[in-house]
Amino acid sequence: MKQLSVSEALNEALIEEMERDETVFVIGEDVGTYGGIFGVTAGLLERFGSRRVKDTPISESAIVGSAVGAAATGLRPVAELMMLDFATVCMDQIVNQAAKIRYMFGGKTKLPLVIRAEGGAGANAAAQHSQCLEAWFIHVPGLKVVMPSTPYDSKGLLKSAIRDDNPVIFVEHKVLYEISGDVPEEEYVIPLGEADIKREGTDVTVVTYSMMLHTTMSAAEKLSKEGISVEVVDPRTLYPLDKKTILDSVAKTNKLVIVHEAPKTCGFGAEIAALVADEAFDTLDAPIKRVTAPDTPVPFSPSLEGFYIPDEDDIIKTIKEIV
Amino acid sequence: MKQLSVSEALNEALIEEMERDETVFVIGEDVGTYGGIFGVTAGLLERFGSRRVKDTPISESAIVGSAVGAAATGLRPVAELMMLDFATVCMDQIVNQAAKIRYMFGGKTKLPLVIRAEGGAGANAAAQHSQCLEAWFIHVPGLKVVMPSTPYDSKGLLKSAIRDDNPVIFVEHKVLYEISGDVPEEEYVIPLGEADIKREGTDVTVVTYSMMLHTTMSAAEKLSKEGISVEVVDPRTLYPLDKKTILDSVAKTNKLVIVHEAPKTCGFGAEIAALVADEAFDTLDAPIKRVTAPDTPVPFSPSLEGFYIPDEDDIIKTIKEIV
Amino acid sequence: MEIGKDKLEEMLRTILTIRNFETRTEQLFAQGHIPGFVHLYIGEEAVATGVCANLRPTDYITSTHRGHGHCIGKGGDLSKMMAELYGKKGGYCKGKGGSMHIADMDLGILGANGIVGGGLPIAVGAGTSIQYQGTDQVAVCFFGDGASNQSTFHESINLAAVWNLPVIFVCENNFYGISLTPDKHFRIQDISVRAMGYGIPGITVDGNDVIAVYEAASEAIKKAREGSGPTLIEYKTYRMKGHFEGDHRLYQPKEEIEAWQEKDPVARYIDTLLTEGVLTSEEIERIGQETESQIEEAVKFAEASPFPEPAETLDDVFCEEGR
Amino acid sequence: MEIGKDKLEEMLRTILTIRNFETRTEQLFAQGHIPGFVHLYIGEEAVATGVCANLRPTDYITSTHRGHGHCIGKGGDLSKMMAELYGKKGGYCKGKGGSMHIADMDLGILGANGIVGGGLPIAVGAGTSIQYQGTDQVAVCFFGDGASNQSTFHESINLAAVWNLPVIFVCENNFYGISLTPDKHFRIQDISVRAMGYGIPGITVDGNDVIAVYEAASEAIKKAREGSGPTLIEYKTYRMKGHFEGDHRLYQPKEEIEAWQEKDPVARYIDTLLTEGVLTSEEIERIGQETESQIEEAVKFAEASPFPEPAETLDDVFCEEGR
Ligand SMILES: Cc1ncc(C[n+]2csc(CCOP(=O)(O)OP(=O)(O)O)c2C)c(N)n1
Ligand SMILES: Cc1ncc(C[n+]2csc(CCOP(=O)(O)OP(=O)(O)O)c2C)c(N)n1
Ligand SMILES: [Mg+2]
Ligand SMILES: [Mg+2]
Repeated sequence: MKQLSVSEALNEALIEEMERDETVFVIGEDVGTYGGIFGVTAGLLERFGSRRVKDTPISESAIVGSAVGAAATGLRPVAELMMLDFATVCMDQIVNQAAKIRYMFGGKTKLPLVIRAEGGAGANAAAQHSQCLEAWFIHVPGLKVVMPSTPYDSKGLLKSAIRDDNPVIFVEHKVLYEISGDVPEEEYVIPLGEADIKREGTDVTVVTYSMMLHTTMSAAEKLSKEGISVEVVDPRTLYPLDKKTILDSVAKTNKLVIVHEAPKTCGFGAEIAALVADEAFDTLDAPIKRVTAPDTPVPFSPSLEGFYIPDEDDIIKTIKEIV
Repeated sequence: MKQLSVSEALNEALIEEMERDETVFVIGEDVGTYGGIFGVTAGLLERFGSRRVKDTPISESAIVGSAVGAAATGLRPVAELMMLDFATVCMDQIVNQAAKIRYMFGGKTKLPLVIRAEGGAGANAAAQHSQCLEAWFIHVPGLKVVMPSTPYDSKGLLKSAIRDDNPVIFVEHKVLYEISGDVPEEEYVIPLGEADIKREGTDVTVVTYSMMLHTTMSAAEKLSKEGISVEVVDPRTLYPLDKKTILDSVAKTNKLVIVHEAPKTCGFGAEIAALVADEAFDTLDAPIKRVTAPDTPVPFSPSLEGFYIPDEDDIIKTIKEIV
Repeated sequence: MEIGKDKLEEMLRTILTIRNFETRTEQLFAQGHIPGFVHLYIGEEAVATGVCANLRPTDYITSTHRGHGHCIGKGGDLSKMMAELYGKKGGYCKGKGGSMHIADMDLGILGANGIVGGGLPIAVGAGTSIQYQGTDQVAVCFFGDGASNQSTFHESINLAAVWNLPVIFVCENNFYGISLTPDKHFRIQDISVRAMGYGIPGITVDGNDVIAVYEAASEAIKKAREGSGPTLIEYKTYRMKGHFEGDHRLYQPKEEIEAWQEKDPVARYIDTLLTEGVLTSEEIERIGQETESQIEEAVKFAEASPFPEPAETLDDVFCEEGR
Repeated sequence: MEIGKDKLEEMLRTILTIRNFETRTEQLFAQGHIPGFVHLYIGEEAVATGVCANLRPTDYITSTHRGHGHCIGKGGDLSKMMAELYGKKGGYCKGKGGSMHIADMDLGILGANGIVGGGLPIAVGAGTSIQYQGTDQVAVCFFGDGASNQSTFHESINLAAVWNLPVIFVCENNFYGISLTPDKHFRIQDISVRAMGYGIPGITVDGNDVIAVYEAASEAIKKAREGSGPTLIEYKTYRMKGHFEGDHRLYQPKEEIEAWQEKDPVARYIDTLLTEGVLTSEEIERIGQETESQIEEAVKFAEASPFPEPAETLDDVFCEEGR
């Protein structure tokens, strides 16, 4: 095992997949000369040259759309959107083209495309540079959505996403990039669609992912000292979802809390709640709770952003309401 | 009372509000000379002239963005997106600009903007001309979202939307335009944020809206003949949501089904289910069910689209599972 | 430029096939055999004919909502096309796509597109692939005058220019974008002047003259194959029918239609062939009849083909392969 | 053109205020007083100075992520600006916006913008309002070279051209879009040639020469006020600092920075004023000191202002008024 940060782990995944498959290439703003604003593509230009590491104009529709066209004609592009907030300027190419091409064409093509994007708050980047928009993409049939929380998961899932023959939205979190963790020396992949139980417990199931996994783990640690045993399930892939792991966990704990950083209404937490309220209703002993950001844009000021982002106390308080 | 179709009712609302307030104007593709692809703006150009009825190039970002700019500088634009599917080419102006301007600027401006868009399946218009994307907008803090089901509601809600000082996404349904119903001779408005109980019942609550309201009403009628009493709640405004009416209804029936035309995962139905599974858990006697389209793009062929769109049988079958 | 007799005859066959296919489609739509939105190419046939006559099966095209002509020009199978219009299982997309989504990846037809401007970035992606692989293929991107005011026009042509990609941008200026006339969306005469903004050649050509179309495309395609990058060609032509079948066409002056009738591209081409003594009227007659019987075969095929099974709705969302 | 002494002195005051504000901001950021993303305008001050000197309080501007200079040019309050950078309650946006979202609707400052190209359609909307109301105001839209490859550039300028709106599009070509150099996103020398594609005048001007900036803007603004429509002005200038504070700047050659240092707009303007005998060095010194003490006032105000209460996060999403 070695210690890598999330950005280093992602960088390794890119290098390994580019070495493995000559059709894999990277495209996006500042991915070449700059090495990626968050350093994820550092060194790639030097290693693979400008044919395979393509700096682009600030033209997201052309970036994603040309990646779609390249994927439809035999390549395996990994497109970077500097921030998920900027998906708003290229939603058509993601939603109406990438996601639907295979289906509209009667299954007669495949579209091996990864769109990596940083998304999330915590750096005082304000309303247009901090959003968690994963729920939008989960709601679009034809897209897979991955949102890893650790260096290990980040590397293994990105490798799988690149090998997948479908469009995958791969959301990274700005605060996570610097977080370090164990990564095996040897090659590995993590299949898309498999949840991971990050902590076993018996009193309550918490489903959470990305940055909030870490906040939840700390909260769970604190609660364990008070005798409350929290099981933390990290779906990792949000679509397709590993429903079984979630349902099995709730069947064991009989209680469910969902934690995410996106605003509450119509967030991914609603889907998890709805899933369980339908398919595991009889195993439920308490209301399903959500710990999320409020329904506001992301504020700038540290004092406000601190309030906006769910914290340990929010999670602890909510868990105690139902345990 | 007179009989109007939904498109006629919307047309009346536009005329009345334009007569009432000189700052209200209409902007969009083919809203002038053509009178709107679905006829909603018919006759407006002749009546109000090209200053107030603006045909535009096929440039949705410029349409919505210029409406945002106009709203921020004292006008009350009603922008038409021919279809909600085309919101994908102008999401930034809706989501990062319109929705957030007031908040980002510390509450120091208002943005009285209505974006009308047709959305929905049922006309064999295929994957890029049939989507129900309301869940996206409900998930964006700063937007109000309205989705009427009848001529009466359409008119009264559009008038309120135009008078509202916030950006409102107003989604109409292509199959609904031709549906007729009672509309009062005298002026009226329907406040945003108030649900309507479209049918009273005691055995199960169905929350539904837009086109599916009609399918649900027929299903409820059939079920009543079998002795099953269905209460049908139409939220009409999806954000802000009239939670009380829904929770009260579930408190009475103890059972909940949500019906919508959008794909299941992360649809608005998930939010309703999550709301009830949290705030009315104790009143629930059965799993919460959703009747929705499957997680696929909208298919073209009549035989497929018929399967895709939820129908009476789907609703009846699901209600019987829990009643 | 000398064009051989074979090529001239091939183009006659193409233009007649397109005309006859569209005329038949018009009837079939009116008779209720074809559901959904259908946009006819009548009046504009010279463009697809003259451009595609320069293409090889390995070249790529991207098409539009008005795409039948492009598909036929690129060698599309008439039976699969017609069956797709019907929504039948034997169609190109197994009935999932319809008129607006016909594609044949084996022939390099990367799809019609329901989103105005949606195909431009995809063509750039095909160009990216070609350059990546180092072949002498080209990608031809068809789009309308209306589309040239859409965001993607700008981003796509600029990217293709900067990367010097083998993409030919073919603007079919038919003087309408639904009801939009040039004065309503342009302050320029020739859309081709926009090429200057990207540093690439741009020309405007009579789009109702098969020979002129062929020659202009030939030169641009030759350049692209040789690595000299993209060209923007504007072909001026005219939409002889409504925007879609069912259009009220109130905005399209009769006199204008009649004036363009005089410039009918099919009659004009036949005239040229006769005058130049390339083919006799008997030969032309015979070719016309051959195309008609092929189309009748296609109609028979479409009618005989079954509708897809409703549950097929659920297939083809994701590809199960992967590397 | 004759520019009066008052105007020349006013511009000196403006340019020095901007330079000193930015220099101080750089320090304060380095000292950890200012959170989030900060993009400095150092090196580009002549543009905002010369352009805004032509504007009235009732005119509108839209700005960018690099917006401090525009705001100061348009008369923005330094204390409210600085407090906003700090995330304090006394800031322009009560701490909700930060550097990228400063706005002052009363001064016609329609907002900085975190989205590249996000302000262009909004400026068109302000122009729409002006035309609608029939006044002789203008809207000036600032954006970067990078932004001119974004979708909104195209749609916005075209719409303003077609509608002949009083909007001046000011492209600040500072030769960088983060790490993008011109060769990586343009195949043209002068961005202003793009004006031809919209049928409006376009010019390229030395953006480091206050007088030249002023004169070019003056003419365009005069035309716009008189109803002659939009102009595209490209000002060539240079980003003397990193893209944002904290940028590694590895891609920005030292020699290049030094060469541009020679053309420093502030030094150059002072030189002109001295050479032309408009002001003495003592007068200039005094004005510089005055701006510095104003900035120190602003810093004091910012430091003294409290952080917003955390729960204020929930305010300002919607406006409760309405008509
Ligand atoms: C982004 C988008 N906006 C609007 C539409 C609706 N629409 C379909 S075709 C069309 C007109 C297109 O005009 P043009 O590009 O000139 O093509 P033509 O129909 O003339 O062939 C419009 C507005 C759409 N499909 N996509
Ligand atoms: C749509 C969008 N894409 C990317 C970004 C990230 N980004 C912020 S500033 C910037 C560079 C902008 O370059 P330019 O327009 O030349 O302005 P400059 O920074 O040089 O003033 C980029 C890529 C963004 N904010 N919005
Ligand atoms: Mg056209
Ligand atoms: Mg720049």
